Amino acid sequence: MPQTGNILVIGAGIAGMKASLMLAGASNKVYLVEKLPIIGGKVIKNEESFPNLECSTCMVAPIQQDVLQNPNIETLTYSVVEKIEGSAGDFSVVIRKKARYVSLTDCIGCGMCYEPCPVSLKNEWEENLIDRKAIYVPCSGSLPNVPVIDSEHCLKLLGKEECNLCVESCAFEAINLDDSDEVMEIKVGAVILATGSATIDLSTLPNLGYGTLPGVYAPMEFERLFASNGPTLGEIVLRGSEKIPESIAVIHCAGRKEKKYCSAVCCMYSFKFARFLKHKIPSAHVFNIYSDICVPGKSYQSFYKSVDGADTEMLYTSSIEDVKVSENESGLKVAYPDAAGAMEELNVDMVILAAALVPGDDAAPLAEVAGVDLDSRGFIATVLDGSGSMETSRRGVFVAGTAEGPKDIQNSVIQAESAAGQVMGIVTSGVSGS
Amino acid sequence: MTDTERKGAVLPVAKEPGDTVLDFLRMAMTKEAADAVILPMKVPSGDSYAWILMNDISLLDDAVPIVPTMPVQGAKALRSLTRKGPGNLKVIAVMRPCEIRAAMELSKLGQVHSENLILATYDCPGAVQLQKYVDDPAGGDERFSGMLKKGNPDDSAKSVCHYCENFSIFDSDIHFGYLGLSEKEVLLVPGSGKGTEFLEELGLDLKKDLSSWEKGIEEIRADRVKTRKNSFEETEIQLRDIDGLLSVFANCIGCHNCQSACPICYCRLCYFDSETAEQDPDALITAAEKRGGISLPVDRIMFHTGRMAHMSLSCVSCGQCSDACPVSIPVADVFSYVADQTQNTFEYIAGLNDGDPLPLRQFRKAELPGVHELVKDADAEVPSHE
Amino acid sequence: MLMRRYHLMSSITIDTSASRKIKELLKFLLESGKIDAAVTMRKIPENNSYDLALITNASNLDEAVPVVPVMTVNAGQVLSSISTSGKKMAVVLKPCELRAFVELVKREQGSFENLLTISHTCGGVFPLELVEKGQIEELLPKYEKNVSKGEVPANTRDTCRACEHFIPMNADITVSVAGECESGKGCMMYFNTEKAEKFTEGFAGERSEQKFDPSVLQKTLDARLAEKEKLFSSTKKDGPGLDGLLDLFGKCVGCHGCSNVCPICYCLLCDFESANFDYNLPYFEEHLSRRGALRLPPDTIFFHLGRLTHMSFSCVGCGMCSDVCPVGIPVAAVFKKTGEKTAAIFDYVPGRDVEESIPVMVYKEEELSDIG
Amino acid sequence: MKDFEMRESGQDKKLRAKVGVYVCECGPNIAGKVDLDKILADLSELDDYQDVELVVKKYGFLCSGPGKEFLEEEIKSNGFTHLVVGACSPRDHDSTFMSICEKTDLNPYLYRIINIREHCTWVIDDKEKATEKAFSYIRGGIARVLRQSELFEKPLDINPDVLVIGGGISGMEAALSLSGEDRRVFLVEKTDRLGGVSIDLSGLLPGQGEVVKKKMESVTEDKNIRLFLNTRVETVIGFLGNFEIELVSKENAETTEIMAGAIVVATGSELFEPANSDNYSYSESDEVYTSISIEKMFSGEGEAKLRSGMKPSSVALIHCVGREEKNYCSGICCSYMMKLAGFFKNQSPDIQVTEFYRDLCLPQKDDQERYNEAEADGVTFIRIKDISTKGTDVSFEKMNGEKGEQSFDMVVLAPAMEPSADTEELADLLTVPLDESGFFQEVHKMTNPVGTSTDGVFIVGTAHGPKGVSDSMQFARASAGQILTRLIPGEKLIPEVKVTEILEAYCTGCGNCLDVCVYGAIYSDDSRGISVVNEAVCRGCGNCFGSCPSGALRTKHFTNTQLYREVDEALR
Repeated sequence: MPQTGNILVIGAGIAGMKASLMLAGASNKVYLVEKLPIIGGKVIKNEESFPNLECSTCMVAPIQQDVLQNPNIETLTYSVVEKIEGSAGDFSVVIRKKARYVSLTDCIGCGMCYEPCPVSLKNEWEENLIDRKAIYVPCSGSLPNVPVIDSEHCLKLLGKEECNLCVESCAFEAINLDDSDEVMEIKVGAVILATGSATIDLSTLPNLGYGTLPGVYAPMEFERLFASNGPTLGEIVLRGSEKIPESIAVIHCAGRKEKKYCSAVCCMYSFKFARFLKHKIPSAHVFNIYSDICVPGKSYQSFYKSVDGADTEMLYTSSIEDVKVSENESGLKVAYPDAAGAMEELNVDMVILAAALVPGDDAAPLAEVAGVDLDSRGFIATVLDGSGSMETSRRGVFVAGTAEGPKDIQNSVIQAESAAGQVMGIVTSGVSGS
Repeated sequence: MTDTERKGAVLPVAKEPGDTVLDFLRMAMTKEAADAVILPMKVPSGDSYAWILMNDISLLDDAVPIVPTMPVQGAKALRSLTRKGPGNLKVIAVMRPCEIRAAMELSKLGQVHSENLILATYDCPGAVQLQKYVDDPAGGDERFSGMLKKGNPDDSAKSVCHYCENFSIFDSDIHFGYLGLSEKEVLLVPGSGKGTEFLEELGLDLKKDLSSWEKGIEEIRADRVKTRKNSFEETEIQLRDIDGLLSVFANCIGCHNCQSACPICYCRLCYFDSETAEQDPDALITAAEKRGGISLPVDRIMFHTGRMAHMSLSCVSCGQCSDACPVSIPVADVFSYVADQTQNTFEYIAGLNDGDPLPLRQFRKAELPGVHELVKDADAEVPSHE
Repeated sequence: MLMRRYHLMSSITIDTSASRKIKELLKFLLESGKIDAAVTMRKIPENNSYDLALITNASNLDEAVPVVPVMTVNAGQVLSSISTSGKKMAVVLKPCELRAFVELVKREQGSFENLLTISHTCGGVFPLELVEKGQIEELLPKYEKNVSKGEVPANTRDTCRACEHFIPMNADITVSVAGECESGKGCMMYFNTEKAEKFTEGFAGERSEQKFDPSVLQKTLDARLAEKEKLFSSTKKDGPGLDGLLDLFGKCVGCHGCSNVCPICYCLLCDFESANFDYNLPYFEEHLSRRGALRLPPDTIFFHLGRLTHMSFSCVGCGMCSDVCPVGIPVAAVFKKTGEKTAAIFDYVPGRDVEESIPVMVYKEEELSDIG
Repeated sequence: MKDFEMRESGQDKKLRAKVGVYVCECGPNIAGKVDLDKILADLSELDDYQDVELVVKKYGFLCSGPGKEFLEEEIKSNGFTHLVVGACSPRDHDSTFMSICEKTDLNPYLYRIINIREHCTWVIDDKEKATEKAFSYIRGGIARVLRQSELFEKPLDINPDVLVIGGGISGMEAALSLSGEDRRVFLVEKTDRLGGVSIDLSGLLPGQGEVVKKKMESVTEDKNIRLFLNTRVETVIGFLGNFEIELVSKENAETTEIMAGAIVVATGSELFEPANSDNYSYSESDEVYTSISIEKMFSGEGEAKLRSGMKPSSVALIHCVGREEKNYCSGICCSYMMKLAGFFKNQSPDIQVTEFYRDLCLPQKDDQERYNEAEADGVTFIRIKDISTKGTDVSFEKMNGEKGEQSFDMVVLAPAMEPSADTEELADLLTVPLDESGFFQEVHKMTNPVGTSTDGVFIVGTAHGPKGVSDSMQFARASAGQILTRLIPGEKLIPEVKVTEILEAYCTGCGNCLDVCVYGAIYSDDSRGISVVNEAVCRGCGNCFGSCPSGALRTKHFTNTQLYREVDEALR
């Protein structure tokens, strides 16, 4: 049975990239498959990351550059894994490289083709806060800086119109409208699943008013509002009214009751939001409505203490699940039971919900393809051998990052490097053993 | 720093305070409490002195411990001896307080290792300006003995001596005190643990009450502080702006004597002499073209302000730089004035032997209180343009 | 000392003082764009001090005093840092400054390529002490009278009074100041080289073929040689050897100012300041046990011996070293005397000719025969 | 025999240099924004240097495949001594052009990339000004490249073996993940047994207790792991790949010298001393225990009994002991306290268990479930604003301000986890700084939590900070992963090339640079009284460069002369 040093990593977020770099560093060949047109995952969507509020892009861009320039890593963006067969040390994998319609080698990302494109639709990467064209890159500073044509909306590809505007605008003949998907087969010795997670669909929580009340924001929406390369270039303005909010309530543990677990990171990013708001709008009043504070580890509580009282007013509620958000004439009304259980009311312009982290909607199909079990919460399960092993129920297939459950960047990176460490244990012993 | 409950010992009276010191040193060497001493001796031409390390007791007869002028700063002699380590010779060095203070600063820079040194100081009435002494040695000796009697410098002394506050016991191991006392009486005061041990080893009983001597010293210090304030006010007017600075250093010919005479300037090759600071010929002339002409050699003010930036925190205002200047620029007054301010900003006293590291080599969270206010005011004025 | 024979050169007679004439020449050269910059002494009225200046704009020439008995810094030393720029420059140099620069060019420290050298017969300069006290103005009239009469002016630098090379040897343009100019006969400006001719094309004053007649300065030369005899005998303390040296250099404070201002000392880091002269403790302990006493810091006298061996044969006797010595040691006199003695063995005159190689740098089969 | 000159006369010996200047059009990004031909023309007429020949050309995409071949061919055919490329940010293609130089015999450090895209064409709209700026940037670049000197990589042999300090669960896991035929592991433990703290923990997950024992067996049996019990580390000198370590045995004070390529610090942590907090006062005889002593009872005899031998009928479990004093939450106490609650309930079903907590921190996967089970089991959870105990009497204040008093048979305190005793001493030894909580300082909180500023020293387990057993073991495997990629047996290590050197002639050993060197790359050579840079450790950050008053320090590739000449030329 041939033992091969190749490794498949699915998902190019912080966990996927760190695992790939470590494995490539030990001169293994890594196939890094990412479903989006760009790499970087969730972290690059936040302007700054806790606890020391370091600029996320400055932290991640060098890692992205290392991945793109590493000879041992073959990065396949805009691609999905369709089949993983075989067993540890000898998996055969089928990967579908979706048609990008723009050549990765010829295009230099000059952006001349975006403007002429007549089609305009919501940009999901920017949480639909801004529009994008049919030919687009998700955000400025995308890596690789090469656009992709959205075949479900491009008039030419849908056969509606003979539109060639983007092709004509390209000085480098980098656009080829009759590009097609490509399927490739590879042999790998191990697989690491690093497909990340999603936030709960807040519209399923009726009494918080997300989706019906425009002033209620999901956490990622606020992150993009605050981002300097985001839809509003960092200006915090309310949807529709374009007004700068004067009072904001951040409600913790949105969806915790329903999901029956604490998502570990929401307290910290809620405090981060308070710091952002006070920094951008010094005159604003910020409130954090909480029932529990989860700031584990040696450096998180000091950040919480620095925010408490300075950037925000902490309001304790005896039961977070009974918090209700409704509309009133001046904006939003937040009702919550205080320590003694009596209902208190707070009038604010804006509400931000610290939403629970849930498995991505592609988690179940991926588990299917990878032949691995999910845990009770729908995340990818690991073999609970008591030593924190990152191996899944299927030998030779590992998981790392928030695909295994909610965690912060530090633990995602540790899990990625720990999984890579375990893979190197098998592969090297495998290779040297054979 | 005098502290009240400290006690001293009275030394047997001799002709001059200097002779009392020599008797003490002879006694110390015969008792093998020290292997050698460092003392000034007259040079053959008789018009200057040099530091001599000697272990032959007979040579002490020609030594002049309390020396009228300061040809070479004592700290430079100590540096040349102990830069590469303390060695195993026990040596007593008898020098002026500003020389020992300079040696303390150098020990913080790894240039002096004083483990096996007994640093002795004496009450310094001031020192005759070097050129004046060399021109007329006999006159210089006479003026100096006058100063010894009065306890204050006369007009032949260096300008810095007129406002020197640290002319008596500062932080040396042992100190010979005599200013303000009755004729020829010399007190021997321990300044550090090492000093006390050394004196006890020699069997001296330290019981003499020092309060009257200390009171005399305080009186002298009080009016030195006044002179210091006036002198700094004058220098402040001179240095009110860049033109003031330029006019003070107008005659400077860039010979860097002041840097070589300074005990704190320990660099082997001064940055301003190295090729990095040397101007590229084309760049020099392009700069000249911008102004229509430049004075040569270039960068004289840069050299002085640069040297200030590097050493002013350790400046003990010993006045050697003015003595070495061929065109008599009052370099010492300018550097003392600046050092006074920089050292106050860091609440740092140059030359203290309490192991307080150099301000620029340590980081303290709460530092430079004054500066924080400045920054805050500056921030307040600037509208936050977020 | 054999006076050099001079060939026929085109020259002009000067109606005003040498200083003003050279200033006119500099103005002409700057305004005509023939040169990019001029180097000359300058008087700064407000604090009545002098300095050497590099002037690129003709309007700044008014404070220039090209011929003045003051030397704040040896121009040869300064030239070594600016002569290698691509710019054309006219430089007014005293004979010893020009000779110092020649010695530096022999040591790769500069080049004549873009320089137009203007020099003049020199009456000697006053020590810095007098310059700093601002007494130059009062001393000038008496100085100029002495110089024009070929007498040695009083209280100038001792090596200037004893200087017999007061006639510039190889300048492009020479102005005869001493002995001729003020004696009513009007002094001459000689254009010695084609470069001089090329640069001064179109400069006022009709040209005439003249030969420089050194005999006019014979009187000055004899007076200088007599002064030299007096100076050299005064430096002979009671016998040579260490005692003599100790008498002379005993009071040296080791500030090395003499080497900093010496134009010939071009080393970035003098060997005597480097790690080679940094002794560890066993050295001191061993010497102390042997000799009972030793001077700290060590090598104060050894430094002067070292400098003598490294550069004295190139010493041009400009006197800067004595001027900056804080304890007034007659360094210049000792170096000039020793230098001339050593150079004489190789019949070498420092700064005479840029092609003449430095004695210690060249191996000649027949050499030092009188010593062998 | 002819007289020959010891040295040629000065004039004709000038430096001959031939500099290739290639400006990349970068499609419209550069060509479209500046007058490229004017730049090329001005550059070719540059007369700054009579002794330098400039070859000035432009090309469409120098970073494209054909572009790279074109440049390689140009270097070879022209025989350039220096190369300047006017293009994009060094971050994009510095390494691309350096690898092209490596293919020719032009030393890659005699080349410079000048960023005229991000610095000029992308930020200046006025074409004329952008042209002027691009030209002056390239002119400065030429001046600088001419003063650059060749630098060479100096590959170093490495020792693949690893020293692991601390025989707890993370130390053992790191040792087992690293040991192999071609890599020995030296496992040093200061006590007389392996297992550390975790040996007494029955673990949160079923079977976790046995994991520790299994690991101990495999460590003792592994022939590639050399175990040193009752031993401490005396001295550590060296850098990644070449550490010289002295171990001292506590029994017979005998020292052993070992060589290792990397060091894993797994020295674990200790519990905060409750007496240091004025909320809890109790004496030896009171029935007040810390959580670890209860864990020992349960994993030992399987029961937790009072001193009287009786089983307690009421227990108070108090969380967050010392959290205010330490100003951090240890993150796992809530989980293990609820586990202990479960053990007490199994021990005596009708036992009354009350848990007092400030915040419930349940971030781990099955924490919430464990909380729900405990609540279902009848454990009372009281969230408190303030609490204090006298022996087993507990007085507390709830969130709604209600005050309460209750006494219990037994009180169990969950103290915060703090750094182990010899952390400070070991930190000095390894020149690794400590962070504000007193734990070892990781080099980057998020992207490299196991690395430290001293390359080759890694921190795992609770030495890095409070964490559970499985997290500790993941940290251990992550450090093993980094070591497996950095120290590959047989391969060489290439340290940083652009390092700093100290000129012995100028240095007087004052030690300014020693203080500012974060990587401990400078040591003082007492015999010569000077400071010396260890070029294998130096990262070329240049901190020391600024601290030296006499300029005795030179950072290769960034010398003062190079920088000043570049600026002078650019501003002409």
